Amino acid sequence: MLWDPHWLTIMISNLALFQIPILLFLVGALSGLLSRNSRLARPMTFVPAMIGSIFTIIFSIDIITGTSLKLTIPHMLPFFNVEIFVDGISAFFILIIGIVSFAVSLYSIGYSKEYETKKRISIFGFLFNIFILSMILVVSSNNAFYFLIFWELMSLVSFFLVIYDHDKEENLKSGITYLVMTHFGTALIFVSFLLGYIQTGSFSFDSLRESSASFPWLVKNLVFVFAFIGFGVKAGIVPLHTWLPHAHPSAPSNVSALMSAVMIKMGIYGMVRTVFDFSGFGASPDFAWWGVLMVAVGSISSVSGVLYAVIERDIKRALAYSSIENIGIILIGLGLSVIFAAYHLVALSVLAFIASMYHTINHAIFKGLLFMGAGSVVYATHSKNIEDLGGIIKQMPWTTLLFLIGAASIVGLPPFNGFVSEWLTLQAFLSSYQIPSAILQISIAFAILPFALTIGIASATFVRLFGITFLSRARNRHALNIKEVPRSMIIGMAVLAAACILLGILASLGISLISSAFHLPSQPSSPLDGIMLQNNAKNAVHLSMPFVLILFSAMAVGAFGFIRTIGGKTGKTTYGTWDCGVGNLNEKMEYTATSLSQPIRAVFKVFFKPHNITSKELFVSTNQYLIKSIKFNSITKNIFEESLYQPIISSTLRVLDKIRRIQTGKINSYLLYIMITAVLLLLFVRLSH
Amino acid sequence: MELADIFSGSNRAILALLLTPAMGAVLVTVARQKRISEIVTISTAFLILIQVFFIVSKIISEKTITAFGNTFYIDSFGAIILLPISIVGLVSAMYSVNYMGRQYDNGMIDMKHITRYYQGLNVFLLTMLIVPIANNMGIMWVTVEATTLVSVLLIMLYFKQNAIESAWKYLIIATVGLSFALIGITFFYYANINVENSSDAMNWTEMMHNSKLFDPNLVKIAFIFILIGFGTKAGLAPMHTWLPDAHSEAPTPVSALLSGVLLNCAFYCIVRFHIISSSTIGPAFSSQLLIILAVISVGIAAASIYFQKDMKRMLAFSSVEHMGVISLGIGFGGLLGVYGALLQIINHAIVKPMMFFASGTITQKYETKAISKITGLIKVMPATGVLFLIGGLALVGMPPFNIFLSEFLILGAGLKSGQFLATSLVIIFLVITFAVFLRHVIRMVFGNPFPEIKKGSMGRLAIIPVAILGSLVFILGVYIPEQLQTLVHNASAIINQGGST
Amino acid sequence: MPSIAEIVIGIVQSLFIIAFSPLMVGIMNKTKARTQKRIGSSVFQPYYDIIKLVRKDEVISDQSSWIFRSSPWINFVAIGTAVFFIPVFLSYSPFGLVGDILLVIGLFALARFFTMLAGLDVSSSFGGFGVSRDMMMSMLLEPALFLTIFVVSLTYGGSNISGIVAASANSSLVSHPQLLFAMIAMFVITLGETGRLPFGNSSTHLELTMIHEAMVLEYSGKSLALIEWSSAIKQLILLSLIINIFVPWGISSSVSAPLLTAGLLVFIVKVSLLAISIAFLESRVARWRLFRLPDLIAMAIASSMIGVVFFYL
Amino acid sequence: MIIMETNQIMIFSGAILLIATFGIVTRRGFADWLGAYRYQSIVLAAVTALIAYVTGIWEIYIAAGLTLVIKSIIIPKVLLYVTRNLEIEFKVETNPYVSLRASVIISAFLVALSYFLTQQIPFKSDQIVSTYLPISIALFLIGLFVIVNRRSALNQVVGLLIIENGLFLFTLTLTHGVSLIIEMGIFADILIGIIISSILLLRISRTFDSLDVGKLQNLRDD
Repeated sequence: MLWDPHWLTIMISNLALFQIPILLFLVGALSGLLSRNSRLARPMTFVPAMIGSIFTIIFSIDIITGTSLKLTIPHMLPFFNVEIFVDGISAFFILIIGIVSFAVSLYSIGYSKEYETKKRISIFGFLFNIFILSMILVVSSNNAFYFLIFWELMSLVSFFLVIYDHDKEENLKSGITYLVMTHFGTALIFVSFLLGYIQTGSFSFDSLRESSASFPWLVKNLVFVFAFIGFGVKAGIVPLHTWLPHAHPSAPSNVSALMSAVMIKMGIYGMVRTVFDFSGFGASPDFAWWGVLMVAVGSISSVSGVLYAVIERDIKRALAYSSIENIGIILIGLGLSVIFAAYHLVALSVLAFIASMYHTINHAIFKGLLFMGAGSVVYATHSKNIEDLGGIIKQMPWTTLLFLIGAASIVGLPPFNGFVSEWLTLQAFLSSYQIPSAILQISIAFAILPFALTIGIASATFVRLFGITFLSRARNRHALNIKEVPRSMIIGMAVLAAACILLGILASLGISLISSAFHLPSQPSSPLDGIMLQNNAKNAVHLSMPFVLILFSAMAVGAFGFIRTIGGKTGKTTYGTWDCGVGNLNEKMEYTATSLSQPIRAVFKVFFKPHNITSKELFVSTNQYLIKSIKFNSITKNIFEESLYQPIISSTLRVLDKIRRIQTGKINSYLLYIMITAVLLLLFVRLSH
Repeated sequence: MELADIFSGSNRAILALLLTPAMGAVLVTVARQKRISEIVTISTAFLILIQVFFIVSKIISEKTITAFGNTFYIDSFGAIILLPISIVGLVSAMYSVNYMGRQYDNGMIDMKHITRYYQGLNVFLLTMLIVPIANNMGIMWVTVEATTLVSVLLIMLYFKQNAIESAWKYLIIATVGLSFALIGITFFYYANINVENSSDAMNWTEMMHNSKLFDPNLVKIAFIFILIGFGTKAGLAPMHTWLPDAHSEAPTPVSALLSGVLLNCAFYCIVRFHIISSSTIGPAFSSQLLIILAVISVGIAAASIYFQKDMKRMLAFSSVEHMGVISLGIGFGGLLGVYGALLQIINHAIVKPMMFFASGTITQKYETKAISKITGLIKVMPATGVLFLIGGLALVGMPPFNIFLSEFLILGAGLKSGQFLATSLVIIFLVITFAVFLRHVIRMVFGNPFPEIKKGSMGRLAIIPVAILGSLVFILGVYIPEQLQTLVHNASAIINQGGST
Repeated sequence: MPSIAEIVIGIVQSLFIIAFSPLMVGIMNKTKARTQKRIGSSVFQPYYDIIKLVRKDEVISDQSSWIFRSSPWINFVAIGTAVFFIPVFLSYSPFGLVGDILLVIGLFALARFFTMLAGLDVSSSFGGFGVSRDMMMSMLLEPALFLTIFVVSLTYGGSNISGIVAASANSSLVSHPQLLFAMIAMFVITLGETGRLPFGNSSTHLELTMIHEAMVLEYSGKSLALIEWSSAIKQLILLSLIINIFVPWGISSSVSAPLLTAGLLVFIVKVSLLAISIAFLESRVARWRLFRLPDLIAMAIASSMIGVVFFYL
Repeated sequence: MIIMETNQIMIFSGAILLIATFGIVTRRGFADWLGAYRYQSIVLAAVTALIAYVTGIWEIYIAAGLTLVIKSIIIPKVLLYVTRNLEIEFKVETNPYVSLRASVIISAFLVALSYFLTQQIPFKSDQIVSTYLPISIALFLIGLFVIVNRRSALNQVVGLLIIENGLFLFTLTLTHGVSLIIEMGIFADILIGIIISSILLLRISRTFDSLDVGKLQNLRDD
C-alpha cells in the first residue's frame, strides 16, 4: 500500500487507537452538553469529533494493514459479555465512518451556526457525537446482545436528530415512521440472531462463525432471510424504504449526510457479516437463490429509487431516493458475488464483491458530499424546493463546483469514482456467462436492463437537480442576493470531493484497500497501475484512469492548439439569451424542474400513475378562450405506500379496534369473561382427563 | 412459643419490618397533621427500605429465612418481590408529599382525606409486605384480599364519579377473583392433607415438600382456580378489565404502587403454585396456561393502547402488557425465561411508577389527562419531559434501558423452548405496542405546547423521585450488580426446581 | 506492452477518425440532397463551416456561466478521447490497455452530461425542452447500448474492443445469430445517438423537430464549431463500431503497410456505404412523434434481449 | 347404621341448602332476598354444626356459631342499616339480563356442571367431601352467575354473599376447620368487604342517583 501507518502503531497499540476516538467522541458529547454558551459550543463539540474521526481513520487503516483487535469485558450483565472484535470487515466500515464523519464534523462547525439562534446547539452536539460513536460500536461489537443495543442506540439517536426540528409536524411524523420501521427491522435481526443462538447456545458472534456451517439447511436460510430483511430496512431496500425519503430530508443536512452516507451502510455491513462471515454460507448451488434474491431486490430498489429521484422537487428528498438507488447497486454487486461463490467461481465472486464494496465507499463519499452541498444551498437560500432556486452558481461558485463533482461521481462519469465501481459491477455482469446454469445466466442478463436503466436515469436525475438548482437564473426571491457559505463548510465538502477524484483516478488504490481489508486473493499493486481483469481465456479488460487523463489533457491541448492556429484569437461579446425577438425574457419563462421531467413521467406512466389538474380562471365564464390565469398541477402516486402500506396498516387497525372493544365498561360483561374463562379451562381439564 | 424467641434473630427482623408501617399508620392517625404525617410516612418507608436491604443481603448469604416457626418464610424469590415494594414505597411516599400537597392546596381534598390517605398508604405497605414473606398460604390470601380492600379505600378518596365507578368494579371483580384463588389454595391444602395430615399443611414449604405425591387431577383443577383468581388481581387478560379503571382513577402515588408492586405480589402467588404444580405434574400444564393468558394480555394491551385517549389508562394497559410478558417468561421457563421474568418484575416495578409520577406531574400542570391536549412537554417542563420520554422508551423495551435486557431474555427463552407460535405472536404484538405507545409519548413530549400552558416545572419534589427511578432505569440497563445477579439466579433456581420445559 | 509502431498506428487511426468525420457528414448531406432532387452543398461543406466558425466572434448569453463556456471543450475532449479506443483499420487499438468500450460509453455520457447542463445554463425555453427531450432519449438509449455491448462481449468475451474486433475478424455473423439482433439494435441506437431521422432532424431548427440542436442553440463561433465537430466524430465512432464489430472483413490484423492500406480503403468504402444507406433511409422515413420514439428504442432493447437469449440457447 | 343416617341427613341438608340458594336467586326485591339469605345462612350454620358433629372437631361448632351470628344477624343488620335511606326503586332488581325464571334453570345447569367437574377429585371415601364439595362449588358458581346477571349494584352484593357462603362451606368441607385462624381472617375480610361495598353503594346512589350498574360506564374503550 502507498500509505503505511505503522510508524504510528510503534507508539500506540491498536487497543489504545480504539479507545482514543471513543473517548474523544464522549468528550465531544459531554462538553457539548455542558457548554451552555452557544458560541463555544460548536467548537467544543465538533472539534473533538474531528480529531476523533482522524483517529478512527488511523485506527481502521492500522487494523486493515495489521492485525485485528479483540477484547472482552465480562460480568457487566448476566449472560452477556461486552465483546469487541474489529477485523478487516469492521475496519473497512469504520474507515467509511471516519472519513465521512471527519468531513461532516468540519462542515458542521459552520453549518450548525444557524441553529444557535433557535435551538439548543448543545443537545445537537451531544446527539451528533453519540451517533457517530454508536455506529463505530455497532460495527465493532461481537455479541448479538450488544450489537442490538448499539444498533438500537444508533436508531434512537438518529431518530432524535431527525426530529431535531420538532416544531414542524411532518418532521415528527417522518421521525415516528422511521423509528417504527427501523424497530421492525431490529425485531427481524433479533430473530435471526436468536435462531443462531438456538443452534449454538451462545450469543457471541464467534460461535456463529465457528459452528454456523453445521446448521441445518432450513435454519441457514431462515437466518439469512430474517437478517436480509432486517438489515434491509435500515439499508432502505424497496419496498421497506418508505421511512428513508421522509427521515433524511427532515434531519438537519449534516445529519442527513451522516445518515445517508454512513448509517444505511450499517445495513450493508450486517448483510456482509451475515452472508460472508457467518450463517455458514456454504459455497454450494442451493444458496445461489440468496444471491438471486439480492440481485432482484437490488434491481427493484435501484430502478424505483432513481425513478422517484428524477421527478422529486425537494432537493434533499431527491438525494435520499438516489441513496435507495445506490443501495440497490451495492446489493446487485453483493448478490452477484454470492451467486458466483455459490458456483465456486472464486475470482468472479471476488470481482463482484470488490465492485460492491467499492460502490459502498464511493456512495458514502459522494452522497455525503451531495447532502452537504444541498445543506449549503438550504443554508444560503432556506428553501429545499428546487423550483424556487436557480442561478446559485453565480453567488456560490465553490458550493456549485463541489456539488458538480459529487453529481458527476454519482452519475458515474469518468474520471470520478462512481465510474470505477459501476464499471466493475458491469464487468461482473459481463462475466455472468460463466455460471453453469442457463436459467441463472438469462435472468442475470435480464437484470442488466434495470441496472443500465438506472445508470441512464441517474444521469438525467442529476442533470435536472444540478441544472435547475445551480444554473440559469434565480426562479424567485429565495435564490436572490445570497452569499457563499462559511469556509469550514466548503473545506468539509472539499475533503470528500478530493476523495471522489482520488478514488476515481487511483482505482487500484481503492481495490487494494478493499482486498486487504477483506483478505481477498488479489495482489495489491501500485496505485498508479490500471485495473486488469483476466476474467476469461480470450482477452483481458483494462482500465487505467491515469492514462485516460493523459489522453484527456493531450486532446485538450491538441484541440486548443489546433483551433487557435486555424481560428486565431476571436472576441467574445455577451448579450441576452435569444428571445425570438420578443424581448425581456424573465424567470417565469424558464423551463421548470417539473416540465423538465415531464417526458420521463410520460414514459413511465405505469409506475408514476401521473394525473394533471388544470384549473382555468376565465375573464367571462361564457368564453372559454379568454383565460385570465391558468393553474397546472401534476400529481404522481407512490405505488408502494398506496398499494402496500395503506392496506396493511388499515386492516391491522381494524383488527385492533375489534379487539379493544371488549373493554365495554359493563361490570357484568367483565365478570362474564372471568366466568367463561374459568368454566372453559375447567371443562378442558375435565375432558382431557 | 416463648417470649424470648419472639425477639430472637429472624423473628425480630420480621417483627420490626411489619411493625414499622403499623406504627406509621398509628402515628399518622394520632397526629392528624399534614406535615407530620408526611414525615412519618417517608421515614417509615425509609426504615422499611433499610430493613429490606438487610433481609435481602441476609438472603443472598444464606438463601432462606424462616420466622415464627414456619409462619414466615423468605427465599430469594420473595426477596425479589420485597425489593420493589420497599423502593417504590419510599419513592411514592416522597412523591405523595408534592402530589397530595398540591391537591390539598387546590382544595380538592381536606385534612381528613390527607390523614386517611397516609393511614391507607401505611397499611397498604404493611399488607403488601406480608404477601411475599408469608409461608402460610392462608395468610397470604388474607393479606392479598386486604390489599384489595385498602386500595379500594384509597381509590375512593375522592367523590369523583369515575373514582367511585372504578372502585366498585375493582372491589367486585377483585373479590370474586380472589374467591377463586381461595378455592385453589384450599384444593392444594386438601391435596396436601391427603398426603400427610400435619398441622401446618397450609404452609408452602410443606406443600412443596409433599408436592411429588399430590393427585395430578386435583392439582390441575387447583391451579386453574389459582390462575383465574390471582390472575385477576395480577391483571392477566381476560380478567384484567378492572385494572385500567382502577389504576387510572387512583391518586397517582397509589397508581404507582398498584401498577408497580401490587401486580407483582399477585403474580408472585401464581408463581408459588406454578412451582408446586410443575413439581407434581411437570411444568408443561401450568406453563401452557400462563403462556396462553400472556399472549392474550399482550395482544389486548397492544390493541387498547393505540386508541387510548387517557394518559394514565394508557400506562395501565401497558402494565397489562408487561404482566403478560412476565408470565410469558415464567411460562417459557428455563434459566433464561425465568431470569428474564424476574428481571422484568424488578424493571417494570421501577419504570411504571416513574411513568405514573411523571404523568401525575404532567396532569397537574396541564390540568388534563387527555393525550391529545398534552404536547410540547420538552418545552414546558424539560426535566419531566425528558424523564417521561426515557420512561416511555424504557417501557417499549428500547436499549440502553433496563427492560430491553429482560424482554430479550424472555423472547430468547421462547424460541429456545420451541414456543415459536407464541413467541412470534408476542414479537408482533410488541412491535405494534412499540409503534402505538411511542406514537403517543412522542406526540406528548415534542411538538409545540398549547399557548395557554405556561412554561416552568412543578418544583423539585415532583422531579426528584422520578429522577431517582430514571437513574435506576438507566443503570440497570447497562450494569447489574453481582449481588442482584446471584439473587435473581437463586430465585430462578427455586422456580425451576419443578423442572423446566 | 505495445510496440512503438502500434502506438503510432493507434494515434494515426484516431486522428484519421477525427479528421475524416466531417466528410461523413458532408457525404450524408449530399446523399440526402440528391435523394431530394437537389444539387446540395459540396461534401466538404462541413469543413468549410468549421473553419468559418472558428474564425468568428462568439456571442455568449449574459445568463450563462463557465459551464456554458467550458461545455464544448469538455464535449470535444471527451469524444476525442473516446476515439483512441476504437479500432479503425487495424483490428486492435494499442490503447485497449487503457480502456474498454464501457469507458467509451462513459465518455459519451460525460459529453452529454455537460451538453445538457449547457442547455440548461442559458435560461431559454429552447434549451429546456431540448434537455428534457434529450434526457428521455439518452435515458433509454444508454441501457439499449449497454445491452447491445453485453451481447457482443458475451459473444466475443470481455468488453475490450480490440479483443472483440480481433475475435470478430476471424469469425462470421452466421456462426453467431445473436449478433444479428445486436446489429439491429446497434443501428437504431446509432440513429438515436446521432439524432438522425426518425429521431430528430439535424438539419432543421424547427422547435418541434429539434432535440440536440435545441440544447446548443445559443452557441456560436469556436464553441459551435467544436460541438458540430464532436458530434460528427461521435457519429463516425458509432458507424465504425458497427462496421468493425459486425462486418469486420478486410480489417488488417497486423502492422504491415499493404494490409493497413487495404484495411483503410475497405474501411472508407464500408463506412461511406453505411453512411449513404443511412442517408437514404433518412429520406425515406418521416420523423416520429416524440412519445413514439421510446417504442423504437424499446424495440432495440428487445432485440438485444433476444440476442442474449439466443446466445445462451 | 348411624353413619347411614348421617349420610342421608347430609345429602338432605345439602339439598335444602341448594333450595335456599335458589330461593335467593329468584328473589327480586332487596328485603326478600335478604330474608332468603338469612334463611340460607341458618341452613349453612346447621350444616356446619352437622359437619362438626360428624368430624367431632369442636372448633367447627364455634365456626357454626359465628356463621349463625355474623351471617344471619350482623350482615343483614349492616346491610339494612346502610341502605335504610335508599329509595325503594334502587333496591328492586327491575330488569336482569336473564329473567329470574330462566336464571333458576341456569343455576340448575350450574349445579350439574359442578357435579360434573368435581367427579375427578379423589374423595378418599370421605362422605363430607363427596356430599358438600359439589354443592359448595355450585353455590360459588350460582353466586357468580347472580352477580353477572343483575343490574342493580345492591343486588350484586347478594351474589357476593352467596359466593362467600359457598367459599365457607367449601373450605370447611375440605379443611375440616383445621385452620380456624384463617377462617377468622376470611370472615373478617368478607365482613369488611361487605361494609366497604355498602359504603360504595351509598356513594354510587349519591353521585349517580341510581344503583343501576348500567350507569357505571364512563370508563370504557369504545
